[in-house]
Amino acid sequence: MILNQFLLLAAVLFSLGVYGVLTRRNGVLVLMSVELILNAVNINLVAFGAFQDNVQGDVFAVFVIAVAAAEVGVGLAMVLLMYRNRKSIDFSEVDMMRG
Amino acid sequence: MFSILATEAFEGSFTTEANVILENVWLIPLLPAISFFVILFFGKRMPKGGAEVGIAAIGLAFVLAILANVAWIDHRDNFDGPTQSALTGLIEDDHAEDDHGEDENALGTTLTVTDTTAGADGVDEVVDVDLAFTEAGEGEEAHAAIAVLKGTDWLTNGGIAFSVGTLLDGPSVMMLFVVTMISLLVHIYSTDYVAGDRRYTHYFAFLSLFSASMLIFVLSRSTLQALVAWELVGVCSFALIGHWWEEKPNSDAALKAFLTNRVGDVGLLIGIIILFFASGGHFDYITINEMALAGEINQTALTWAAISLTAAVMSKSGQFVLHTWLPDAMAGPTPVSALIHAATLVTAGVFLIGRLYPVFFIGYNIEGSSINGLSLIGAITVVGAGLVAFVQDDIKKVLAYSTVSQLGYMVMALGVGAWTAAMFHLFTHAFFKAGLFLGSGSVAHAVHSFNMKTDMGGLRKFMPTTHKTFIICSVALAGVFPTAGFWSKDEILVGTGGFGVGSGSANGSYDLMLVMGLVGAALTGAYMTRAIYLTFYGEFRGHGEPHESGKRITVPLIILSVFAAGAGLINLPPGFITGSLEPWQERFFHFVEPAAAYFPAISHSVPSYWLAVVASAVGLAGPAVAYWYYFIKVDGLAKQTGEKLTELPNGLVANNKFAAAGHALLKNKYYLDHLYNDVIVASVKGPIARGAIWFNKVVLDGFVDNAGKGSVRTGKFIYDSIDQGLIEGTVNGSGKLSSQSGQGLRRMQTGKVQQYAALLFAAATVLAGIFIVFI
Amino acid sequence: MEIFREWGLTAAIFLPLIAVGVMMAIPRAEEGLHKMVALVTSLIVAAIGVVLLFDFDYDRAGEMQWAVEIDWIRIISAEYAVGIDGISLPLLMLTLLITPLVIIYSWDHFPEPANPKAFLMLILVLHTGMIGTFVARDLVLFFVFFEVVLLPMFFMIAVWGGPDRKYASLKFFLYTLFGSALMLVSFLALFFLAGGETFSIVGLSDAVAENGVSRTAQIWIFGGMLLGFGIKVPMFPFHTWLPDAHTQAPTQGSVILAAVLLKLGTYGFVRIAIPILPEAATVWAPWIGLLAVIGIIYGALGCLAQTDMKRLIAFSSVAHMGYVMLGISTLTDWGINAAVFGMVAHGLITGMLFFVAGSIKERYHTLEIKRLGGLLIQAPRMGWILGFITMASLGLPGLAGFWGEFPAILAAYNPANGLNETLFRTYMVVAAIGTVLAAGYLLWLLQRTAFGTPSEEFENDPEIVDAHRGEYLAWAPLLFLILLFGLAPGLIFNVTDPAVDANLSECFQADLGDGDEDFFEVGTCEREGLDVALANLGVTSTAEGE
Amino acid sequence: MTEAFLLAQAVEFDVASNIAFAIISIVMLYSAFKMVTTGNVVHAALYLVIVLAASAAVFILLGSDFVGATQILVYIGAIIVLFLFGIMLTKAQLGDDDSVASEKRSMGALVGTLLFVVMAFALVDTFGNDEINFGDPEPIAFTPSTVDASDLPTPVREALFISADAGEVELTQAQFDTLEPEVQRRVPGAEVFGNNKQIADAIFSQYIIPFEAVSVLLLAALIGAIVVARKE
Repeated sequence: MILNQFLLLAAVLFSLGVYGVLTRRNGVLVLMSVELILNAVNINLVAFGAFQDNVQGDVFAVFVIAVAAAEVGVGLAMVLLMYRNRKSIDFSEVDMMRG
Repeated sequence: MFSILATEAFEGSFTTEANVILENVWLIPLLPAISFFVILFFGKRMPKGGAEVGIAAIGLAFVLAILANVAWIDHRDNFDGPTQSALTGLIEDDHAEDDHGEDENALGTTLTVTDTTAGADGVDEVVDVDLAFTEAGEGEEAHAAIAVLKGTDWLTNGGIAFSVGTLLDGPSVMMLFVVTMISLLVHIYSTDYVAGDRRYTHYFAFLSLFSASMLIFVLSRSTLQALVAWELVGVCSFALIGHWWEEKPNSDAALKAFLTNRVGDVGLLIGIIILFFASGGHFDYITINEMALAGEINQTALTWAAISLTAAVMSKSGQFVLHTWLPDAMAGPTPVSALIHAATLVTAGVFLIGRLYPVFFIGYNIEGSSINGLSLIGAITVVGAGLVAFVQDDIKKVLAYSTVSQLGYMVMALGVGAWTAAMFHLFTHAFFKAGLFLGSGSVAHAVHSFNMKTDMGGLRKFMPTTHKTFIICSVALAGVFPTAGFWSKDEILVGTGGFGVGSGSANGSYDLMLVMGLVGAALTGAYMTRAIYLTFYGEFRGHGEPHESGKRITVPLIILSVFAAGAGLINLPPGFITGSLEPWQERFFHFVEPAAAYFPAISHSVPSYWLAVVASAVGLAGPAVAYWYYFIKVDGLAKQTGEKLTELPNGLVANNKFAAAGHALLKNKYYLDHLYNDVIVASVKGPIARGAIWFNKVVLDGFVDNAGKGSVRTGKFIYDSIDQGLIEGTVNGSGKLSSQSGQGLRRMQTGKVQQYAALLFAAATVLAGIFIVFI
Repeated sequence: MEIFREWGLTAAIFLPLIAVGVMMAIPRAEEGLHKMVALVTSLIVAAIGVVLLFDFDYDRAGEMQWAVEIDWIRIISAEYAVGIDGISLPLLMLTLLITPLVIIYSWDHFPEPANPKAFLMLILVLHTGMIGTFVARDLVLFFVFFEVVLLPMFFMIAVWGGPDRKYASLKFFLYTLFGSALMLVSFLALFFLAGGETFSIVGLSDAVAENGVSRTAQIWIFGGMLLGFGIKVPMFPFHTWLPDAHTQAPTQGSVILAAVLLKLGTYGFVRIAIPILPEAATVWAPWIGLLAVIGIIYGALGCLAQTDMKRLIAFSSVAHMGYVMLGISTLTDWGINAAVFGMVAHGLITGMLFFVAGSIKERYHTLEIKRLGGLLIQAPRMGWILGFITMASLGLPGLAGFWGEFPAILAAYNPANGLNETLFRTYMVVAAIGTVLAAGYLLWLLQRTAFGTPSEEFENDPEIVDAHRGEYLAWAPLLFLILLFGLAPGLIFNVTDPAVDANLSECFQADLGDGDEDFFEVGTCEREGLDVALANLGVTSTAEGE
Repeated sequence: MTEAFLLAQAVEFDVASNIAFAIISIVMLYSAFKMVTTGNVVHAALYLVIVLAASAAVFILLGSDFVGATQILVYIGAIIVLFLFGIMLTKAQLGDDDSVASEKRSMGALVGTLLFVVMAFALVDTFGNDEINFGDPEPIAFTPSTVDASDLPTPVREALFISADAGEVELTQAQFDTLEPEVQRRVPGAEVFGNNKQIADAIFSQYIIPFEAVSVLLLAALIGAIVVARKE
């Protein structure tokens, strides 16, 4: 197996994740898309680990999984907060950034 | 007794040392060129407004041209010096056989170097025309006509220097004479004709430049130089056709002339470029011609070059479909028309073919075909223009279409391999066409109009000299024996070799061309008869009291009509005269047709009495019919009813649907102008140009503007949202500010978080891409 | 003389800057003094140019002369290296000529808001930038001068421009800055990939050849330069800043812009992009050629649709620079010679056109073509001059414009080895057709403005007078040179040819008659052998006058 | 263990693993695509499960079975459940989520494609056809021991010239070292020093501080989530 097949797979996954982040209106779905991105990263890490024949890649993948869990937790909490305040989790209506 | 003369293949092409006059012919164009600047800058302060300078310059040029002709006649037969050929360098002349061995130079090119002992003789010898004539009599071995080539460096490109200079041989020396003579007469004529014009001085300045450019053109030694002169001729015609530019139609006509010529020039450019590369980097006529003849340039290249150059000729020499500017060019002053039609502008195209004849000869395979593009265009032009000339009311337009038709003859002749005939026709045509134009100018001078139907008629009583000269020139144009037109036109018809006339013509049998030529001859006579009737016969239909023009107008007319009548005598066909006059036969052929390595060995048809009779009969039939219609029917009816008639009220056109349709077609000049103006020009200037500008505004500018707006928006976002929004918003609470920022902003920034994220991602990606690619 | 050779070019570059310093010290009210200082400076610089013209060794036009090399910024190996050869000489002379003429032209006709001090100072700064660009032999130096030009021009348009000046100046500025940024990236990439040792043009050229910069990298770097220089040229489709800038700029700005600034881009191609990256040039050449011919046709069509004289002239620049780019894209010595000639010719001719347009605007207060007319009646000499330069502009043989167009078209017939002949021949035909369109719009312009009778609104306008002395003084040299170069093109070709040859010969081996074996096989005769043989025999001016 | 062994032999099973990879990646990409495009939120969550499972399979394919297991446990087991909670708590329409505006979609597609192109270019440009080499033997630890010769696998006996009826034999380190790696693995008492052990070693020695940091992060996230989501 060549390294690139994993990396390219990850690249597609990453791009799909980005697409999701950019297009989905539902906050939960946006978070899910973020998970895709993180997964793509994980695949890369593991693939590089295998390529280099060491375990650093695996170690970091595990860390990423942990961080992802934390991120989902906080993210979902924010979505909940948003839902509670606005009765909607439509990201396309989020315009607080406009100031 | 008739000999088939096929030009022999010669070795030599040119020399750089000859008679002092032949070496310095560059003076001839220089004189009018200087005169142009002198008149332009100082003309207004001169007593005669600069006309005197112009006449003096062109007069001097005329004298020099005559001297050059005389010198050439001597040089043609007596030159014995060292000659060269572009392909083999210096070669020995004719008979000398004392080779001094072969020199092998560093590059291995073998050259034969010869001491020439007889070199100086040809130069020092007293110029003796008679001697020259007798020497070349029958039975003599053919003697090469060695061109005189002079030049100096012009520009260097690609490490090669290119020359500018003069190439003097038969055709150019003939053109020198024609151009300077017609130009001189036109100058003299103009002093009366445009007297009192507000731009008298400019007129003469441009007349000088016009002559100068044409003289440069005929003396050019290379295609590049010819291109320069060719365009200069064009721009002078632009200035002169548009002389009265206050009126829009005049400047329109000038524009049309220039633009149509420019279309053809594309062909010229491409033709020159093809020849340049096909010959391995040469612009020189002689080199190109020699290489073409020696088979050094392949047939495909020559064919493409010939086709491209044909386009140039079509526009410049008014061949069919690109001729439409020529009749419009009548907007210029009449003497200019005479100059354009007789000696300068339009003949340039024909001369170009003559100059690069090997290219056309081989490119179109003239020797071995019975039809080719060149002859076909010529033949169509002969008849097509002749027909249109029939329906014109403006006397100058009749003559203009007549010129187109006659140019058709010349091109056709070149197309069938009758080179000499074409040049001879060019020569004779110059005289009678100049005479006709100047005559029509004289008429217009008297009646202040060019419209034959409304303002002329019966002028023979008022203007006897003009009338007589006009008749003589018309007869010559119609080709009636024994005027100049007869000899040249007959030679063309023989040259076609159609139906086996001129037995033994080896240039192929161009049957169609012969037929078209005969039809054209009949048409020519007919429309000229019509024009003469409408102008000089019947009742005077104009206003006022016409009177004969002054001496400065009539004298040129008389001179031209003399030439129109007699110029044919210098090229009587062989066998036509015998005895002590025999050396006078084929003089034109002998001195004008190049007999050298740069000219193809074309076969010459043998004159045919039979064809001459047929042609004369056909040529007279046309005028006869016209005579019957106008002089008998119309005139009779006019006298009967006492009205001023120009056509029969119930003629063919009125009665017959087809005739009416044909008439409309001719009246509208085959609708070509509609095609050009309404379809091509209008669409380019209108929708296409507007489309381009729309593209510019909407697509290109739009892209840039939006990019600009986008950046502004991003900046605004950064300022509003991050700077103001985050800090202010956190402090004061976003509610207030966001409600204040209003609906307008809301609508502008529909993007929200995700759009910004998209921007962020895109920007990062682009940056990453740049990084990846460059690092 | 020796000291002059060493310091001449440097003096020419920095004298205007010193003059700017002097002018800063002079109070604004002293207008006469300002004018004198500016004029005298530009004349001194021009005088240096004249000395240079005489001192220049034309037999060695292919080599750098008057070369100076001093360490400048050692840490990035940038040098202060200047010098000129046959390619830069004509362009440098053009610059040295145009600036004094512009100052003379401005003498009594400063655009509103009148502030001769600032205006002249900007012109002098521009002068420094333009001279510097043409003589720089180091990429960093080149870039600096290239950018120095930008700001004065921006202010000239933004302060003294027409009603839409803000938009136009900003567009001009951002567009060119964008191009410059990419150009800088290209330069840096080149520097690092070539070993990071030198910014000298010759050094880089050698380094690229030796160090084997990857083909892909070369192509990308060339692409960056293409954008940078192409925007400046301007090439289709990056030309949209030009009509706006020209229309809004004051006459003086338009003249300098057209005459010199546009040449910086094409000069960059000839001097930097192609000699350093010949391989990439071959890859890009068909695209450059394509954009060039599109520019030719597109510019001409744009002209036909214009109603404003200045805008029309601006669009005609797009078309004319298309010929220059076409010449460059052929990568042959004919083409590049044509390009250099075309640059000079376009500078003279279009500069002149803008001068005349400015003068017309001054008299009629409008440049709307349909309101003009009858210039030949009201101001006959100006009308004739306009006629003369339109003729020159449409490429009439015998005037300078022709020698920029024809050889370029010719070169397209037989481009350098490795380029697609059929493609370039198509370009040739299209470009040749472009000459017809050029004649079309220019004659149309001439007809509508100069011919006919003046419209009623201007018929008895006392302001409309013939050209005055300042205008004659400024125009006469240009008109004379247009004619001179038209009649004796060798004056430029003979200078540029060795330099172009020297620049190209290492990269391309495409000579006349090369390639094309299949089509015109027999045509490649032993030209060289013949020439040498004739020369050995002492026979001159025979075949081509070698 | 056996899996790790098999994967270690992956070079020989290249074809098989490539086929496996193809199937996994197709499933994964299809599900990912559906996930980001489907209108139904719950479906999206289920597609996400498939994607995560597939990526776990990829990890296993790459020989990192520990990561794969973690993936399944943490992601599929915990995070997805969190998501489903989120969906339910926010009362998002369980059916159609929303119709994404088309310009937004094209914008996203553009950015995504651009991103992919750049990455793909970079990857192909950089790594070309570099192979993942599974050939390097994992370190094998051996404890000298005494075994019955009949219990030894045939290859081991042949390599060590021990007949099947030799009875009790003592295997020494020197003997072990002469064996080929494939054979070594089959010697009783040999222990393949595997992936999991290495990971554990790494985490708890080299990366102990980051590990602790992650723990704190998780705690902080936990508290933070509570604080944020807590009703006032």
